[in-house]
Amino acid sequence: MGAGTGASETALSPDEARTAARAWLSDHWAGVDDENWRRALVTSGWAAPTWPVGRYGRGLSRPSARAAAAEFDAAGAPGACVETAPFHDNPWMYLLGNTLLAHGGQAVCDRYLPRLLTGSLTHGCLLYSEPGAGSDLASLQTRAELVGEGEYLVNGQKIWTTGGQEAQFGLLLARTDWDAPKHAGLTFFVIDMDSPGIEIRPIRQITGDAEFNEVFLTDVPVPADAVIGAPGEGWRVLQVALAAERAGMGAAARGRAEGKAAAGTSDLAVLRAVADDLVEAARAAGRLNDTVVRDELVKILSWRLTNTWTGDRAAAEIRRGPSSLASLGKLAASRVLHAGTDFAYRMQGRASLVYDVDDPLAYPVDRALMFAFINSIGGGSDQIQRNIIGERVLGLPKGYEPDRGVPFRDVRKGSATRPVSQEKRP
Amino acid sequence: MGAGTGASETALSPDEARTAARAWLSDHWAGVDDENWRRALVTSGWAAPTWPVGRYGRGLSRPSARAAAAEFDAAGAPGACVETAPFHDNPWMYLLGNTLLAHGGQAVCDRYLPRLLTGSLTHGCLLYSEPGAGSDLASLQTRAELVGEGEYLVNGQKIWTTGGQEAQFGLLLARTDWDAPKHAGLTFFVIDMDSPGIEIRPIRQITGDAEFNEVFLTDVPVPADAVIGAPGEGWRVLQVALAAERAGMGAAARGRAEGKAAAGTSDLAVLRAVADDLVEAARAAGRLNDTVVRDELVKILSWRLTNTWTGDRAAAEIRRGPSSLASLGKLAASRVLHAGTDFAYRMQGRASLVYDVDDPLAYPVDRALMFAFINSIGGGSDQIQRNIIGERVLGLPKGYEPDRGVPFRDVRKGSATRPVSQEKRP
Amino acid sequence: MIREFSEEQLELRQTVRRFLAEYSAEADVRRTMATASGYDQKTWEAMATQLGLHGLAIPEEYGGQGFGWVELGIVLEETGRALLCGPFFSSVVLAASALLESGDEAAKRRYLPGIADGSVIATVALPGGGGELDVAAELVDGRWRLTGRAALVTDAHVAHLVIVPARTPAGLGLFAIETGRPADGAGLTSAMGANAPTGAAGRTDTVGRTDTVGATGAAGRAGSDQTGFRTTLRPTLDQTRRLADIDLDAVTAAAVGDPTGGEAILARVLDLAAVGLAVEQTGGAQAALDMAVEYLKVRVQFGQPIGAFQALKHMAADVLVEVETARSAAYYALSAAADRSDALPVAAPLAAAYCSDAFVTAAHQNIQVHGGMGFTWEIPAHLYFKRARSSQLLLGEPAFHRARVAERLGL
Amino acid sequence: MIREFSEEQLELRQTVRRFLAEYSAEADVRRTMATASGYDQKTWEAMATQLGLHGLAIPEEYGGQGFGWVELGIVLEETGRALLCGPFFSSVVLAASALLESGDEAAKRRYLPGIADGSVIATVALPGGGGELDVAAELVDGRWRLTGRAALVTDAHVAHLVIVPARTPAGLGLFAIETGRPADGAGLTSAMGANAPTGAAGRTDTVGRTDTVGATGAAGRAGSDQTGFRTTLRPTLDQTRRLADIDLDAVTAAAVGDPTGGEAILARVLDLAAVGLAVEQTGGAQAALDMAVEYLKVRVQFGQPIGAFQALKHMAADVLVEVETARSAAYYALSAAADRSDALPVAAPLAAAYCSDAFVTAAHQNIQVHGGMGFTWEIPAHLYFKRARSSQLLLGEPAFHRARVAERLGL
Repeated sequence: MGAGTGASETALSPDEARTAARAWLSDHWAGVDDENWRRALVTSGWAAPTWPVGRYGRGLSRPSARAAAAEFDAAGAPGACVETAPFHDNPWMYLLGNTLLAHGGQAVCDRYLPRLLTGSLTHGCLLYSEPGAGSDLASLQTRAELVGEGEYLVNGQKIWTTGGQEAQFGLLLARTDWDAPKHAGLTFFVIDMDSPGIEIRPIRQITGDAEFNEVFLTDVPVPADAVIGAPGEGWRVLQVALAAERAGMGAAARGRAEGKAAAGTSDLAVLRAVADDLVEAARAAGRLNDTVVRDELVKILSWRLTNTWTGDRAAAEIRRGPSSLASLGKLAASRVLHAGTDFAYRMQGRASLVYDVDDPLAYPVDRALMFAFINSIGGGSDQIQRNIIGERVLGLPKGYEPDRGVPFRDVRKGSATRPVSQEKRP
Repeated sequence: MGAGTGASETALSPDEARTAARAWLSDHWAGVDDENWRRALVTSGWAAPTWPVGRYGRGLSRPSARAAAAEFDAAGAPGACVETAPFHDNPWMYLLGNTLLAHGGQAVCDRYLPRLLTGSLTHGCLLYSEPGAGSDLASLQTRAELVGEGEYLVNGQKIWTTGGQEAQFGLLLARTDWDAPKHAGLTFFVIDMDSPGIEIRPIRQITGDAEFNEVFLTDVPVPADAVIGAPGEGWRVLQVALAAERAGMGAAARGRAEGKAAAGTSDLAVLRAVADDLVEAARAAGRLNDTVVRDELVKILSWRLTNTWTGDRAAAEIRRGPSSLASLGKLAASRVLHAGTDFAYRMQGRASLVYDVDDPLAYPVDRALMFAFINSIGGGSDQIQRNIIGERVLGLPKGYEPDRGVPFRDVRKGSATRPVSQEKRP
Repeated sequence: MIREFSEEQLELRQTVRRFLAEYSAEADVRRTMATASGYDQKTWEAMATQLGLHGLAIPEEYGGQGFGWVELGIVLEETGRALLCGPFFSSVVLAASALLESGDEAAKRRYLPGIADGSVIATVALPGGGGELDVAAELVDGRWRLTGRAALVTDAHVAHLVIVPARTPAGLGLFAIETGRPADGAGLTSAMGANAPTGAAGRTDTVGRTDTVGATGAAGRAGSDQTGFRTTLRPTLDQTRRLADIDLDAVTAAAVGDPTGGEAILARVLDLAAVGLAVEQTGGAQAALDMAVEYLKVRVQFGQPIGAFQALKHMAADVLVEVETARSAAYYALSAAADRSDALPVAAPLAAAYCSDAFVTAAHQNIQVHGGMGFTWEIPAHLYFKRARSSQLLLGEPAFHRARVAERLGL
Repeated sequence: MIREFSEEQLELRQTVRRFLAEYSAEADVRRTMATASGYDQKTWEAMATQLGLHGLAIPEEYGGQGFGWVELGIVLEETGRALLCGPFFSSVVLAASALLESGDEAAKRRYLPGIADGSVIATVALPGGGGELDVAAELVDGRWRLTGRAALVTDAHVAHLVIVPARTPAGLGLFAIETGRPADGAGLTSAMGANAPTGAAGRTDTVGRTDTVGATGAAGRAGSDQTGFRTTLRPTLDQTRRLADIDLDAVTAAAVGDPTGGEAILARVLDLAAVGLAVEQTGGAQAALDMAVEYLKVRVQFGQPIGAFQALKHMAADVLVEVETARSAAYYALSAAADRSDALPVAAPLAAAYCSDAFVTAAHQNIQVHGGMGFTWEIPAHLYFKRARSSQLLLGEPAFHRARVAERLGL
C-alpha cells in the first residue's frame, strides 16, 4: 500500500471539502465496509484527511475535515476521519500516529500508519521506564546496538508496561550512545512486539491485580529504519510522544466537562453530585450528622470541585499556548485521591477489614484506597511534580545534578535490571 | 585576683568536703556578705568547687560539692557553689563558664571567671548569626584581623542578638582566615561590649516587641588573648558553647518535669492540666460540644503530651550519651506551637481581630500566634532540623554542598550586611 | 465559571494594577495604615472618579457603570494583592450589595450614586461567623429607633452610612443610619439630598453629629455623639483594615427594604461578602507567594540560592497549588454571583473557607521562607500574615463556612 | 512512664527480636499468611514454651511468669515489627486481659494456664469502634445460652476459647464459649479438665464439635457445628491477621465474672487491647520507616542516592518524628497499664489514635518512597500498609478514640 496520492488540497474550504468527499464517495462507496474499502480510504487520504499529503492524509484543515466527515456519515460510510476520534477510542492514533507524523521516516510511516488507519493496529505499549530509571527516566540503560546491515540488537529490561500482553507494537526508548550525556545518547524506536527475544511478565500489585508488566528484551532485532527521529534524538522525540498523550487526554477531559455542562441540570445539582459517594458513605455509617465527618466531607468536596475548576481554567489556557495551570493538576489530584479514598475506607468501619486479593473488584473501597498510589507515584511522582512546578512554573533554580553533562558511561547509575520477579505470593 | 589556690582536693569524699568547708568557713565567714567575702570565696575555690583547681575551683565531685554547699547553707553564708545553680538563674555560668573552662587560656579565664563567680557579670550576648549567615552560620563574614601587637580589629554585622543592650560581654564568632574552607577559618572570642565601635540597634518584630538586636561592629579592638580555643578553631569551640546551652536547658527541663511529677497529683489530673488552656478557649467560645473542636483539641493535647514524654525519654538517653531523640524535640514543638496558637486564635473568634502593637502583652492569643514562628525559624529552622535528623539520626547522605572544601574567599555568599534598619513603622 | 478573561477585563486588571503600584505601594500602605482614618483620600477619590472602580458593578441607573461581579472581582483581587487600605470593601462590596439586594428602590436611589462616586463611605454591621445580633429596632412615632451594639464593624469610624441589621418585634430588618459625618468629597450631602426618598426626610438631622475620630488616630479612643450614635475605633491585628464598635442609643434610622424581611437579604449579603473577600484573599495569597519566590531566588545560603533546595522549592510548589486552587474557588464563586446561579449559596462559603486557609498558608510560609527577616516589622511579610489571619475570621472561621456548605447541600 | 528499659528488659527485646528474625522473617510471613490456619504451630509453641512469651504477663499463680505490661509491650513491639502471623494478640492480650480483669477466680484458673503455655488459643469478640453488640444471653435451666452474631472476631476460626460479650435481661456480661476444637498442642483438654471449676463442669461437652476450617484455607468458607456454634473465616485486607464471623444459635456458655457487670470489664479490656495494639503498631511503623530509610540509601537516581534529596530526606525525618511520638504515646500507655494508673482511660485511646495514624503514615510513605516497586506484591511494603490500615480500624477509627479521650477528660 503506497502513501496517499491525493493532490495538495490544503486550501480546500469546508464547502470544497464537502464537494470533494461527495465526489469521491460516489466513485468508491459501494455500501460494503470491508478490507478493500478501508484500504481505499487510507490510500485516498480520506481515512485521516487532516494528516499531510504523502502521509496518508489530504492536508485538510479541521473544519474542512469535519465538513467532509459529515458527508461520509450521511452516506453511512464508516472509517473516514478516524484520526479525529476521541483519545480513548484508540490512544495509539495519537501516541504512535502523531509521533510518526512528527518525526518518522517514510519507511516506518508506511509500516505502521496504514494499519493504524484501517483499524488493524489497536494495541501498543510504552517501553520507557526501567528498574533503574523511574523518576530519572533519562538514565535508562536498555542498550540498542547497530549490528551488521541496518539492524539494531536491543537488550535490557523495561517495567511498568501497561497492556504488554496484547501489544502489537511498542514505543521503545533505548540508549545507543554511552559516551554522550544521559539525555543525548537515547534513541526512539517503534518495534514489533512479536519480535524474537521479547518476554513479558505481569507484575502483581498490592491490590492483587496485575495491570503492569515487565518486558525483558534479549537480542531483539529491530530494523534501523524503525528509528523515529534520528539516533541520539530520542529524548526530544519522547517529549513529542508525551505531549501527544497529554493533548489527547486534555481534549478528552475537556470533552467530558463540556458534555457535563451541557446536561442542563442546575449548577447546584452539579456541585452536589460531586459529593454523592462521600455523602452516601457517611450516611451508610450513620455519621452524617457528626460535625467532624461533615467538615472532612466538605474539605474533600472542595478539593474535588476546585480541581475540576482548575482543570477548566487549564484547558482554556492550553488553547492559547503552554499552560502552567496544567502542571498543577496531577499533584492536586494526589491529595484528593488519597483523602477521598481514606475517607470512604474509614467510613466503612470494620467492614473495610475484609478484602479478597483474588477478587479485588468486589471490594471497591479498599481497592481504591490502594489504587490511589497510582496517581502519587505513576507518571512522575508527587515529588517530581513539585520539582517541575518549582523549576518550570515558579522559575526556581535547579538543584544539583551530578550527572549533567557527564558521559553516561561514567555516571553513577541505579541497577539496570532486577531478578526475574519471583511470584512470592501465597 | 589570682587563680584559685586550693590544693588538689579531687579525691575528697563528701564527708571530707564537709569538714574542709566547715574549717574554711570558721576561718573566713564573718556573717557579712560583701565584696571581700565574695572575692575570698572565688580565690579559695569555694565559689565553684567542682571547677578545676587553677581555674577557681577545687576539683570536687558533684556529691562532694553538694555536701560542702550544705555547710555553707547551714552557716547562712551565700555565694558558694554558684556554678551548680539552675541554668536560668544565670545562663552565662554555663555558656561563658563552661566554654572558657573547656577552651579558654589563663588570661581570658582570669579576666572573666572571677567576675562571673562573684555575680558581677550577669549579662552577656551571643554574636553568632549575621544577615548573610542564618541557617548557614558557618558562612559568616564578620572579619577579625590581627593588627599590630596582639590585637584584633573586628568589623562586621551581627543580628538576632538577644539582650544586646544590657550585655557586659559577648561571645563572638568571626572569620580570621579567608583562604580556609568556611568552617576552618573561624575564631571564637569573648569581647567586652563596652568596647569602642559597637553599636546596638533593636529590631522591631511582627508582634510589635523588639527582643532582638542588630550589632554593628566597626574597628572594634579585641585583645589577642580574648580568643577562646585557637584561631581557626572557632567552629569547634562553638559546638562546646552550644552543647553547654543544650545541656543547661535540658537539665532545667528535667528539673521542671521532676518537680511536676513530684507534685503528688494523680496522673489523670496531670494529663488534664495540659489541655486546660485549650479547653478554656473552647468553652469560652461555647464550642466545647462541637465534635470538630473536640477532635482538634485532643489532637493538640496529644502532641503536647507526647512531646513531653519524648522529652522525658530523651533526658534519660542523654544521661547515657548522645541522644537522637533530643534532635526531634524542636521540630515536634513547631507543630504543636503553631497548631495550639492557631486553635486559640480561631476559638476566640472575631475578638482575635483586635490587637495593639503598642501593647502586645494585653493580647496574648494573637501575640502567641505570631510568636510561634520563633520556634520554627529561630535556632535552626524546621527545614534545618529535618536535614539534621535525616543526616545525623537516620544516616541519609548529605545533599550537595558547593562550598565544601572551597576557600571561603571563592564561595558564593549571601550579603554580609544589610542597610541600617529604617524604622519604617508608623 | 470564569475560565479566561476578555481583552477588556485583562485591560481593567492591568489598569488597576498599575494604579495600585503607584498609589498603594508598600510605603503608601505603611503610611496610610498609620493615619487616623486608615485610608488615603486622594487614592480614594482617584479610584472612584478617575478609574470609576467604586461604581463598576453598580447599575447605570444608580450612577454606576453597570458591569458585574466578574469585573468587581478583578478589582478586589488587585486590591487584595496590594493590601489597599481603606473602606473600599465596606462601601463597594458590603453596603452596595446590601442596598442592591434589599430591593428598596428609594434607598438605592438615595445612596448608590454617592457610593459609586466615592462621596459616600458606607458599611454594613455584619454579624460575623454566626455572631449574635445585639441591636433592637423599635418603631417610635413612626420612626425606627435602634438601640444596642454592633462590634467590630469594618470602617464604621469613617462611614457616612451604616447599614445595621436589627431585630424588630416582627423579625429581622436592615436599617440605614446616616452618621452625619462631613464628607471629604464633594457632593455627599447634595447626592443624598437630591435623591432623598420621602420617608427618609430629615434623617440626616436626627442622626446629628458623629464622633470625632482622634486626629492622632489613637486606637481605642471613643467618639461621642449627642444623639446616641457612637463609634469606638479598635486597634487591629490587621492595621490595613479598620474596625470600630458602634453603640446605638435610640438612634433614628430608616428601614432598608421590608423591616421584617432582612433574614434573606442578610444571608445573600453575607454570601456576596464572602465571595468578595475570597477573591481579595486570593490576591493577597498570590502576593505573599510572589514575595517568597523572589526571596528564594536571591537569598544565598550554603553557596547557592535557597530556592535550589527541594524543601523550599517544594514548599513553594505546594503554596502555588493552594493559590491557584483558591483562585479557582474564588472565580467559580464570582461567576455564580455574576450569574445569580443557584450554586452561590454553596460556592460562596466554599470559597470563603478555602481562600481563607490558602491565604493563611501562603502568608505563613512566606514568613517561614524569609527566616528571621520574616519575623521582623521591617519587611512586609507580616502585613500579609496579619491581613490573612484577620480575613480568616472576619466573616467567621473556615469551619463555620464549611458547616454552611454542608447545610446548604442538604446534608 | 517508661523512660528507659532495664538490662533485663533490653535483653528480653534482643531475645524476641532474634527469635522473630529466625521464625518470622519475610518468607515465613508470606508462607504463613497463605496457610489455612494463618499461624505456624512450631513458632507458636516455641514462643509459648521455649521463650515463655505467652505467659510473660500472666501471674505465676495462673501458670505465667508474673511480669507485667512493660515486658508484654516489648514483645508486642517486636511482633508488630516482624508482622508475626497468628493469634498471639488475641490470646495473650485480649483473652488473658479479659480473664484477669473479670475477677472470676474459677475462669482464671481454668483458662490462664492453657493460654500461658500456648495450648489454648483464645480470643474475645470485641465490639470495635462503638459497634453494635448482637449477641443475647439467656438463662435456660441454669445454663447460659448465647444467640446472635459477632462479626470479624480476630482468630475465632482457630480459637479453643472465645469470650463473648452478650446482653442479658439484666445487663451486659462476658461469657466463655469452649469451641471444642482439638488442640494441636498437648495438654489443652487436660489443662482445662484439671482446673475445671465446679460451675463449668461438662461445658466442653455442651459446646461440642466446631466448624472445620477448610484445609485449603479458602477464605469465606463457612464451618458448621451441630450445636449452634459456627465460624466463617473472612478474607482480610491484612492477611497476617485473621478475622472470622461467629454465628451463635443457643450455644451453651459460662459467665465470666458477674454476668451483668461486663460493661466495666469490657471497657477496661478495650483500653488494654488499645494499648497492646498501639505498641504493636509502633513496632510496625518503625519497620516501615527502617525499610524506607534503607531504600533511600541504596536507590540511585539522578546520579545520587535518593536519600540525598531533601524532599525524601525530610519526609523520612517527619516519619521518624511520627514513629518516636507514637512510641512515647505507647510507652506512656504501657506504663499506665502496668501501674494501673488512673490515667489509663485517657492514655489508652490517646495512644490508639496516635499510633494508628502514625503507622498508616509510615507505611504510606514507605510505599511512596519506593515508587513503582512500592506498589507491587513483591516487596513487603504492602504487608505493612495493610497491617497499618487494618489495625487503624480494628478497635475503631482514630476519631472514635479521640472522642473517647475528650469524654474521659470530662469535656
